Amino acid sequence: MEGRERKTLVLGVIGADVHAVGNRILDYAFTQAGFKVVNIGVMASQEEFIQAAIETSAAAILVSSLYGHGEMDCRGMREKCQEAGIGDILLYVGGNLVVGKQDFGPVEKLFRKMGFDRVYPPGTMPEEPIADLRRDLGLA
Amino acid sequence: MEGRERKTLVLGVIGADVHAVGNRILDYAFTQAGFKVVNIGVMASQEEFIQAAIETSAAAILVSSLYGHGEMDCRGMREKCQEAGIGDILLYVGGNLVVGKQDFGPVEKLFRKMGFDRVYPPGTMPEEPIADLRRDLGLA
Amino acid sequence: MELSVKQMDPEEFGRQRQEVLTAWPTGKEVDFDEAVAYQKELPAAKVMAAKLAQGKAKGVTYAQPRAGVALISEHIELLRYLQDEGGADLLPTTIDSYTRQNRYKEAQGGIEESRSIGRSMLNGFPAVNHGVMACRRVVESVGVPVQVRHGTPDARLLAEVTLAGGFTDFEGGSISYNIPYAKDVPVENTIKYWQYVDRLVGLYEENGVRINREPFGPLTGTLVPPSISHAVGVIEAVLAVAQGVKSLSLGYGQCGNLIQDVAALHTLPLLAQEYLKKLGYPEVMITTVFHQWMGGFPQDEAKAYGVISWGAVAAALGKATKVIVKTPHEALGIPTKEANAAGLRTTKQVLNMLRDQTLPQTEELTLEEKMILRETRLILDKVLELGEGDMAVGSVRAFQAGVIDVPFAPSRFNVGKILPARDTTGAVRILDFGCLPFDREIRDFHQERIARRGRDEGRDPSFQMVIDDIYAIGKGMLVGRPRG
Amino acid sequence: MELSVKQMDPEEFGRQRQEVLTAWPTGKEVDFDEAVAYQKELPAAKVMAAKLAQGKAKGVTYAQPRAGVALISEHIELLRYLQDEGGADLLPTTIDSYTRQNRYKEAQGGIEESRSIGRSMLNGFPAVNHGVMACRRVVESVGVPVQVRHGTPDARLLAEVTLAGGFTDFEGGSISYNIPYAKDVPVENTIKYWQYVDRLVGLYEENGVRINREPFGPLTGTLVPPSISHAVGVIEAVLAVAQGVKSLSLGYGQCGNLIQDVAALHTLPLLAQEYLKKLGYPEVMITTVFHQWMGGFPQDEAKAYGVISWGAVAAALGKATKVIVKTPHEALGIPTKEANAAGLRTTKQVLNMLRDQTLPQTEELTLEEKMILRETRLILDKVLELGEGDMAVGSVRAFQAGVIDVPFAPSRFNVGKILPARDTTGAVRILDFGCLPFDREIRDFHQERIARRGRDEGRDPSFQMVIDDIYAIGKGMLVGRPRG
Repeated sequence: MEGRERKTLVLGVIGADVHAVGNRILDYAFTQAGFKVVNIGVMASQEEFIQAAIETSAAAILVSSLYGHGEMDCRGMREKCQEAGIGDILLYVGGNLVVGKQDFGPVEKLFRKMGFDRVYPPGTMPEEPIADLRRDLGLA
Repeated sequence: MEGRERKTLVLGVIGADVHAVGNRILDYAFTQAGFKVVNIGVMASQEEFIQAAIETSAAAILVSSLYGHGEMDCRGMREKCQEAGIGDILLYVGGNLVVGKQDFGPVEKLFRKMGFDRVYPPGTMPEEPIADLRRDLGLA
Repeated sequence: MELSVKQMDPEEFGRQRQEVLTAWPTGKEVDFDEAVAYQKELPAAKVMAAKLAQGKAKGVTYAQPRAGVALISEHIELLRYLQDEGGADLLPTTIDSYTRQNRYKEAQGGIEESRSIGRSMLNGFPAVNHGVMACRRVVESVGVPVQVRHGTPDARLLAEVTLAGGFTDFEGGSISYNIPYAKDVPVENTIKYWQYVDRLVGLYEENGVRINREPFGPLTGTLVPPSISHAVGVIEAVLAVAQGVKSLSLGYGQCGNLIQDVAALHTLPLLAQEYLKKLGYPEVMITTVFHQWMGGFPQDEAKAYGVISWGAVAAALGKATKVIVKTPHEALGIPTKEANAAGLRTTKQVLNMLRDQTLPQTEELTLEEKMILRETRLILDKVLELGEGDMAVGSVRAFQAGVIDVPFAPSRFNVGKILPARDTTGAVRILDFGCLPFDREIRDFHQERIARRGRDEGRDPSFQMVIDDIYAIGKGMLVGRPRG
Repeated sequence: MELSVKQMDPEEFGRQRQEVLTAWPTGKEVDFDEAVAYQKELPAAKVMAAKLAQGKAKGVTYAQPRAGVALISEHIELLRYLQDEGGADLLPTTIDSYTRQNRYKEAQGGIEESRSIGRSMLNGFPAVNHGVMACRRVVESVGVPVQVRHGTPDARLLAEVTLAGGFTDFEGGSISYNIPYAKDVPVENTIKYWQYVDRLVGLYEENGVRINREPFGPLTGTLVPPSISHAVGVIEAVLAVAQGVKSLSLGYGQCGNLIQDVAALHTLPLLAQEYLKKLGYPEVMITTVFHQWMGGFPQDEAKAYGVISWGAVAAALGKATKVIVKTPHEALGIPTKEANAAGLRTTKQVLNMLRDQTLPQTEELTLEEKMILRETRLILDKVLELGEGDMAVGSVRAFQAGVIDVPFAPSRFNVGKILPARDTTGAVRILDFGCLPFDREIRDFHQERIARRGRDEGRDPSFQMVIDDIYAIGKGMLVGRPRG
């Protein structure tokens, strides 16, 4: 992405979740991949994600959730983006999104229905969302 | 069983099976339980079991099979007993009777159909056939 | 109230208590004298401190799972299953993440939604919302001691409700439940919150009821050098004993190198005893807790069983008093009760097979022990120096100064400058010391070990090496080697 | 032919060969020169000796399953699955029990019945019945070396067919595949049968094809003291090298006590080298094989994973060249391919995590090594004495005299007087020495260790203690303690 303006991403861990390790790795990996990462850290509310995205004119919001409450924490996020005037922003989500071991199919469906553009299962390596993001932003 | 004549059992491992450890333990356990054990050891043929039973006027034949070929090795044993004139002898069988992990229900059915009076799954402790034998022989 | 390691004065405790017990309606169910009477009626088999003392004397290692769901009867069913089908020696009640942040309203929402959709929407048991009587139903439904496990910076109300509810062990501490579990809570605040909890335990003690306390050993669970978690454990032990706590389990999270893990288990109680004595506190019962691998797990269950077993081996050979057990579903989030019981059975098989075996004392083990002792003492002595002899004051200043620095912690009160990495044998060493008060000899030791790994791998030590280490176990390795 | 350790003369070999190759129709498919040419075309990745040499140099431990079914395409599918889904580094072809007894007609019946009912009625792959070309299809279908594993007292035809069929490793030996696998076959006979097999391997070697040979280490797999299995391993190594074998894997079955198991792995190759040198044989490549727990397994899969992992730990810390892997179905008979692959993945996870860790040399380890070395030498020196310097003759006489005595063996040519039992740390000791040629010091050592256990358990050592030990692992323990 030399010579082009670097795209900005907002990265964070939603809700009451304090898992900080993956957040540090994603920050490093997306930065290495040439993105400008605005990392709002752990325990971030929907409002904090959206506020940060507006302030930095971000191209995408990347939500992590590792503790199983993702379903409750992410509900209505797309609608809040719309209200805030960034209804078209790319919304990615990944992690252990629900309590317990479940087939990923229905979980993906659930979050797609909630307005997330891409949904990743536990154990996804950073390379995958990086490639998707390049594709979705037309950088590939 | 003090004061009564001790009942005789023929014990052995059938077919091309060389598992000797369990055989030694069963020998010890049935002897401790008051039976007279005629142990024909490993790699015993149907004929050897039956011959030993006739020679010792045994009350029961206890067949072990640990290596998965039990189904082939045990076929026709009840008929051979009938031909030899000991058609009513108690026939017990136990061990890993078929190749691979299978539900025990169908395996038991198969061996019961072949004329075995009692069929034991892998991992049975000696106490169980000892108690059954006492019951079947009216010693309990 | 000014920060100090000293015992809280009764007035301050009473003032806070009023506030704490009115923060949520169930607080008014707490009646201390009645709670003491209830606790005294519990049979010894259900009292954690009694059972731990027994295990310590016999030299056995107990197995304890993690478990908690939103609704009471489902939670009881889960614990019974782990006791009966998993053979758990000790049981937990893991608290949900909303309760951990004192967000009782959201927890209530989770309870109601769980009820209406028929599956747990919470990742634990919201004990405050359920209240004292519900906790007692849990305790009465099982035959072994039950401990509260959580991750709550301000656990004052949770402690009041659960101890009145018959739980006999309470996990956590001012640092171990702040730095890895919060983003914005000053260490000074959590020390005060946890002095309240410890004082409450002290009050039970003074009334003849022994509650065990367990600082959370693994911290962030990711490449934490033993001396850092040991320093935190000793500080929390001192803070607890100062408030009247008499029974402590000190924890440590598996690093993965057997020698280092056994050395850590050997040194942890020694250090706590040493500093308690040095600071003039009475002798207390100290047991050890070993946490099976706290980092990323392989998704494949067969591989996960290998990781679980390796943790059980280290716990057994290191003679931990108890081991906290992982499950074959670890990589996939909260496990089913079947998977949880399976992890327990695997662990117990290994513990039983190794019950009579130890890791003999060797030069390598002695060296690891020596390094852990020296490093931890350097940190603790600096903490005391910064606090002018006061461990509470010193702890706050130590975090400001980076004298204690927990890798990968979310808290902004943690300096976050140190960088750990594995050496070529998988032991956790330090790549960047940040502001740790280590001398030349210790620094040389760490650098030399990491440099040897760099040479083995033909690359310079860097953050990439650290990332490789974090992913390693999930990919079936301990040391994150470059491909090839 | 008179029994002697010396190399078979070519005429005798030729005479036997005619007989062997006409014992079953597939024998005529064997064309030695064509087979040599075929073997020479195999890529290095499929040649066991080459791969073992590589692993030994790198210090890694390879994982190998057991596997074999009746029909060719099902067998290939099984091996591919274990390679691709289990990550097997080396593959086996386990031979069925009829073939092991040279009952090719019954094996044929098993093949036909398997075909008609659609599931394997045989507990292995009947390689002789399938013939040379079928074996080559197997070898060509996978990417790693394939070994023949069986339990055949007279394996001459099996060796001819499978080595012509492209297998590059052949398990077994005159004692290890007789005493635990037969009831009525004299040791003299099997020595001669196996001299044929080893001579055949020697002929391949002289024609530029290296075949690895592996005496079967665990013998009866039940409480076998290391010195007894080591003595057998060294004898079979000497007998093999005398016939021209140049690459040997020596095996040992896990006893369960880590120190004893690591000591056994350390001493086994040393003893073989020592006696080969002493008897004037050339240097050969020696690698080690560790067998995960060969005794009874727990029925519960979670517990079985614990047992499997503990075996993997001992193999890794003892730096075995390869480990033979058990499965979570072990207690239930022959495993499904999924269970087999799961056992492999658990094992590989542990091997990888421990790859860079060793058990440091300690006093206890040194003592165990010393005892194993002394005991094995006493047995082997007595064997040589009985044989007037001839290991073959001495072996026959040693079995007659009970100088070698394998516990729980079915063979009537084994005296069967010794009785092993565990000591209080789980190490296998000897309760009744039978006619073992052990001196006072060794006897005192064993007796003292077992007496200590007796005191711990408040009972006199007896056969009941032995039975308790045999059942112990299945019940989740290593040492069979009385209840209570």
